[in-house]
Amino acid sequence: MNQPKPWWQQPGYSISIALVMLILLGGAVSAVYLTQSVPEQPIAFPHDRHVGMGASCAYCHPGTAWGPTAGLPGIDKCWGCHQQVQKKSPELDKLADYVARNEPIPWVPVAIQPDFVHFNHQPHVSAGLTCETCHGDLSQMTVAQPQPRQNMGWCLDCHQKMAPEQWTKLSDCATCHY
Amino acid sequence: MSNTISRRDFLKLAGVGAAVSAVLTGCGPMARYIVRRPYTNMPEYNQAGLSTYYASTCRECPAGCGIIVRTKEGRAITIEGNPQHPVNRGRLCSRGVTAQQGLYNPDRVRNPAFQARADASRARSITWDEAVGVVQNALGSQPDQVAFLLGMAPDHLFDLVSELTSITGAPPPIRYNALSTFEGRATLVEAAAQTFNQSALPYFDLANAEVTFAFGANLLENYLSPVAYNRAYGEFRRGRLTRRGYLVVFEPRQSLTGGNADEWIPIRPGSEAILAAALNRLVAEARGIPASPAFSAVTLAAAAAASGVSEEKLRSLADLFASAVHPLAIPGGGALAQADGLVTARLVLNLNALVQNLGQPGGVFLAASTPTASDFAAVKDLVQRMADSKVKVLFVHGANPLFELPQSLGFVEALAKVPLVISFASFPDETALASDYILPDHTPLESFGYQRVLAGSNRPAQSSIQPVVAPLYDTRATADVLIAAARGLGGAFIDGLPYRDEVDFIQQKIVPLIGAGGFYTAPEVLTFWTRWLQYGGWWTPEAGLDAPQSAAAPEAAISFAAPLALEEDKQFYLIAFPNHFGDGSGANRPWLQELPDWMTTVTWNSWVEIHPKTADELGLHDDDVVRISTPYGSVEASVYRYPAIRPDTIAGQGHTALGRWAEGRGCNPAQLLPVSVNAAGDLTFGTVVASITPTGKRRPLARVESKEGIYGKH
Amino acid sequence: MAEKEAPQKWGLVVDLDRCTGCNACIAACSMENNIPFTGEDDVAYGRAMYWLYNKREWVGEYPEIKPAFQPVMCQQCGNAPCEPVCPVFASVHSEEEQINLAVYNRCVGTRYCANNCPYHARQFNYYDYDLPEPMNSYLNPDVSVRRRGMMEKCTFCVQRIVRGRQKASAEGREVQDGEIQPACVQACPSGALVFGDVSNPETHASRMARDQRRYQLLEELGTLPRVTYLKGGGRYGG
Amino acid sequence: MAAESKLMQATKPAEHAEDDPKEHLMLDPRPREEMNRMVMEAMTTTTRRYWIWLISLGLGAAILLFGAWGYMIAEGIGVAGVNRPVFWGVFIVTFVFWIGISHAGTFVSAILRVFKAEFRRPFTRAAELMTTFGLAAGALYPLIHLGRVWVFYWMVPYPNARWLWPNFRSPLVWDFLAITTYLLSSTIYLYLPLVPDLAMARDRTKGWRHAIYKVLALGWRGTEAEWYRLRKAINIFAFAIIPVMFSVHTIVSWDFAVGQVAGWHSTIFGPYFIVGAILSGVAAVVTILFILRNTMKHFDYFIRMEHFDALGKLLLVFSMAWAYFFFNEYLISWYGGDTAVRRVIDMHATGPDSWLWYTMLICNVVIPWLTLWNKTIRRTPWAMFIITLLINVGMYAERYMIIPATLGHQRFPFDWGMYSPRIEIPIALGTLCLFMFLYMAAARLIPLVPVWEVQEGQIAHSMRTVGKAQMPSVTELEE
Repeated sequence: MNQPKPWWQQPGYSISIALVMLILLGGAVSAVYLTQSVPEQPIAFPHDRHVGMGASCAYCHPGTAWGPTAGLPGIDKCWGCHQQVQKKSPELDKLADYVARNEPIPWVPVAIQPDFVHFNHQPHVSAGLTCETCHGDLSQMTVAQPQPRQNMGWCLDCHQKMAPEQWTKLSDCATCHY
Repeated sequence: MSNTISRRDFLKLAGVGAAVSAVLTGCGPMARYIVRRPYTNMPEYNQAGLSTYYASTCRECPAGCGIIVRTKEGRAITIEGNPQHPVNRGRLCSRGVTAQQGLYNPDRVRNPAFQARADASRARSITWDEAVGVVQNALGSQPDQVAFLLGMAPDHLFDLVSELTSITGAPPPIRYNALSTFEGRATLVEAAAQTFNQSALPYFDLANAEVTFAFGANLLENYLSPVAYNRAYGEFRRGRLTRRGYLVVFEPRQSLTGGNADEWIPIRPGSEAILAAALNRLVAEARGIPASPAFSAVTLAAAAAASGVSEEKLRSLADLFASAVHPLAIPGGGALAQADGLVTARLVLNLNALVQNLGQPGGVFLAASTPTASDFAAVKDLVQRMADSKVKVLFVHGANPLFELPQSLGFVEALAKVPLVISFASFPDETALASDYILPDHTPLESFGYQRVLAGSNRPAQSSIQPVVAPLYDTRATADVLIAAARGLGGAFIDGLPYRDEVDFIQQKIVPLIGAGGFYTAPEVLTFWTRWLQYGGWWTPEAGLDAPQSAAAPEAAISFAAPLALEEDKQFYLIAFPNHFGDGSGANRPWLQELPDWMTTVTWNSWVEIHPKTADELGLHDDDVVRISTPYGSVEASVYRYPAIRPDTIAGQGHTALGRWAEGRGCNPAQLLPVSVNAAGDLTFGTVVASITPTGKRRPLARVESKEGIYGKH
Repeated sequence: MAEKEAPQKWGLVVDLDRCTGCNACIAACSMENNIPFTGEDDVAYGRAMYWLYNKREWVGEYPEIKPAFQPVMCQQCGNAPCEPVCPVFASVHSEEEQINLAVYNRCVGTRYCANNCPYHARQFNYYDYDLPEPMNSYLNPDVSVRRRGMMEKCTFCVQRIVRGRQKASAEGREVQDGEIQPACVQACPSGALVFGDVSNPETHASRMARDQRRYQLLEELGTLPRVTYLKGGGRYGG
Repeated sequence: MAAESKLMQATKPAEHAEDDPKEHLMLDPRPREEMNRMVMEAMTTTTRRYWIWLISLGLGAAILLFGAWGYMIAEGIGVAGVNRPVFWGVFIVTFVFWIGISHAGTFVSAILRVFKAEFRRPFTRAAELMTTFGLAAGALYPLIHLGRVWVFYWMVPYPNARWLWPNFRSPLVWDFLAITTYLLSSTIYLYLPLVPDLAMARDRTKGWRHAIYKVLALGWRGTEAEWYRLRKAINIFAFAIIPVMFSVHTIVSWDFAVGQVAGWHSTIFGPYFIVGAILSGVAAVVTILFILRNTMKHFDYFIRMEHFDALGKLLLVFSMAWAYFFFNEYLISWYGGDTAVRRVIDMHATGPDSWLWYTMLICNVVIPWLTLWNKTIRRTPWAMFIITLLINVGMYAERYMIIPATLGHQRFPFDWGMYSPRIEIPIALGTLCLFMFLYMAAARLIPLVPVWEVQEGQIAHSMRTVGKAQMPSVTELEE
């Protein structure tokens, strides 16, 4: 009898391992694609340029100060500046088209919570958190990019570090889920 | 290929797998499939994620409760009571809180249409310009051939139509709603006019009363202003530190009010008048007041014999009433829907006069608003005119006569003789489907208006209605349609109706309120209008209603009709009663259908209540379908063995149209009702003699209670 | 045997003497909390989704018969039987609010909690109950819409509690008595329901909960309910 | 039927037959090679009828179980009959039933092995196989029952991004752990004694069977050292699996007993469930032995009247034990006088499901007590088949009474509920198909008789002459 091959080189085993790996990999790729890739926006909005010019986040997303959602600017707000600041750019032409048609811009949200998570910006902003803490450094992005691994453990981790004395409240399920 | 995977590669892949699974186990939502549209022009008061609140008025029944609607991103989310409103003080009933299911009902009429009386081959959608043209032509026809039938239409629309008809000289609009019949509203007004010499609805201060006798008045369900009376009931029971209120209810079938009473006196239907007379006499004797000669002929024995209540019981009840500090007697509902209902109402009001509680805390006041509802006699008259082909155009708004009116009245046949029927219904109800045109009005949560508080407020009040959401569909306010059409006719209409549109009309109508001593005022109408919308209406800061100055007891001796005789075990008194669907228009609210009936916990269906003893004698079991026949018609319904009803009485509640949740459900007791009226013109539905035939079918009722647990049956 | 004590916070008082059994609480609760209606067949089969039901029992015999109404909702037990049995902490005690939570998104649907609830206050989503367009417009975005296979129950309108607390803290003040009201309490026409912080002896709810008519539902089970009932009836002049 | 009556004749008159030492398998030895051949033939012989059964059972499992289950996952639990307040229905009933069935293997095999009951030898494998497949069928139910089965893994303790662990206070987690432990250990316990037989089969087959047995036999050669280790391992497992078995059904009973449902909250539920499980399990072993004996080649040699007789005695004892516990449970609840509990037991006897309650008593008590004392009946296979089937019907009814019938009548009569199973019926039948399918397939894949154990027994048994009498004697092979 020949020296038998090691077990992982025998066809049955290797095929099953390959299958398992393929499934895992497929799941991983689709998961990354579905949650971590940057969605295509109707207008490739250059956050970096706006932030770079010194626009504060709350100018366009003012809801953070008093409400749960930051809010998206309507075309009025965009046009408020851009009808003065006329610059040739295909993206700005798109904006002009929306304004001309008086249509809302169908933004695709990037930082969004599932329906069963009731996130409220206001307490976080009141607690002194900056936007970059969660949304990343927008001065380095054009369109907003999803931040990796923003999951429940990430929330809890921060809650524990930032306000250990309020852990009872901040780890309570009903703080976010109801 | 796999053979080439080295151990090293394997570990690498495993590492990827681990990273991936970390993503998978805590992955976020799939953001890329959600598109978010900001407002093109976001109103400055509206912030995504935050609620906006609008004050308005509930129009699920005519009571006029103040509501506050919480909206988010232009959607009406929840309806809450207006805490400042004098009728409901922040409280609401089940119909009020489910009103969004009317607004967002998928079966709404979405655009004006030539309905062609359900002739699908000719039916088509029309534009509003065409629609206004149709209305204009209709209004231009000979005035005495135009009729308006309004039901739950808001007060401003009623006022507008009244003005319109007064200009043309057409008969005034008829405002009829099944609820007003079930309350005995016309009888109450007439009794108040005869007793207090003032034509107004009485307001009963239940909250401050100590002993309350209710004669058929279903205070807690559908009586004039149910939320106000519910609120008062709470105070009546536990609002004072001293004494708990004591409630006695006289009615043959235990209603929710009877169920909450300390004593429920199951009297024979039709014996209310003699019973009230006997109590009058006993109370007068106990208080040492000379009794009116009208009661001299009444003997206790006769009252006891007629009503089935023992003489001792009557005596002790009279003593209880006479010796109480704040006694109160309330007539209403089935007690007034008798041939001698007006007498009953007068006698019960007179009981209050005997114990001198008029204008006292816990006594009787007169509501501030002028009653505008028509009685059943007026409807009968209209149907007669229609049947005689004297009506060429019929406008219907807020009413569903095909459903609400007794079948024996012949409305169907009469309607066929009207060449042009225009319905302003928001929902495809029976009448709308049988009309020529449906010109849908906005639903109440989309419209402007005002509503005079019916009888539930201890102060003069007018409630404002404003849209809380933009109209969902291509509907138009009926007031706008009428104003546009009428002004289009020119002539007298231009001067008679000097209004641009509905809002202009309302603003002109509220001008008198500016200086009327409300809790706010304003220098000019537009500021006043803003506040009026913001507060949900107008009312005075202090409670205060007119009290009746004097009371006139009946003078002449009254002769009492004996209650209808029954053939033992064959015939029964039939009592029709409304439940939380009100006049039936609530039936297309699925949550109202899902709500259990108060007493029987039955949902989604109609039933007939039979005392278990009677049911045993007839060999009827729960859920057996029986046919109930009266001289006027018959319906089929499932049996509910109801332990709180007189054994010689049965009671019963359906729709053939009105959308997916109402269609084909239950039966319509209006098919069983007579068309006779009492002296005040109210329908005498109180005693109808019915017979029961088992059909051999079974249709289980969807009840929330466990039949096994409650009644011990499997 | 010392009665087990547990910290308290929110409490509900139901005055059965005021309660008329009008069911406005059920309707208000359903509209606030996106509770689906199930239809005739499912109601008949015991699948109505009321978070709060009105237990109507008959007292006495004709003609001295009357219904005894009792609104029963989740009693938010301090020692809740539903909590230890859930394998995944979907039924869990809120240490902050001292109520029992039903964490919908964590629920795997064993329905053990529902069996173990002596009040039968928990409901199960037997299907996905989709509302036809445009009726879904009235769904309250503050409350998750539950999918099939999850348990749900009365939460004391925790969304209103959280909203009220956040509002108060944003304004730098404590929550006032009566500021936070669940939908049922807000609607109740006769004022039979009173809600408040029962850890504070001065609130309206605390004062009512000490009434001599007080009792708790199945208190012999030691569940330490946070809902207090005040007996109805009583005598004239009493 | 003809075969049975022939058997009946062969066994008559019973008392004389028993005297015949040849009647005992252990004293009726056959040459090793012949016995091996017999077992191999039994395993490889497939008839047309076998294939028809196997395919239809497989289809039955696929459609009734997995098809219906898939439909239920897509639609929601609403297609099943559960409602409020009967939140647990036939799924949990069937779960408990299968877990009960699965007790037989361990009981028959491990306990009888530990106590050296020699009659166990030919059917330990058949019983162990029941354990494994019964568990496999039963373990599906907690999953089927879940409202959201797609997140069942949240019950598994594993580190995750949510910082959440299962609730170790929940009996369901105990259940989950106990059942997985039991499934694992019973599979190993099935496998260990199988190894020498697989090696035997490996040496006598060719083709695909050979390939499978080669892998499964783990290179068994039958050396003294291997035998020594195997015996040791089996011994350890036999002792170790007994507490696992007791704990599993105790924990299953705790699902109910730790709850505060009136009628569940009872200290006796643990032993009551175990006894019930053993009763139904042993009954199921008899049922299966009857079927095997009638369908498989040469099995009339291995399975004899003496086995039915011995198992019948066991059944009688357990039926009595069950009755004792039932009486205890009933009496204490009734005497305790708690209104809610009283109402539950009243409803058991008088409620809409009371016919099941009487069925339970008749099948579990009346029938075994009236029949099993009689040796002729015990030695009549078809009679035993019917009796044991009825015992399992009775035990199923018992679980039905405990679960839906109790849940339906709790503390508020206003809330009582009626329950009628809907999709539960096809799914329950589907798992029966699955069980039978697996069993039938396994019967042609592994030797269903532990040949080496039988042979070992036959070597140990011999007839000795003591004085004038011929006496069977057993040599201790293991210390």
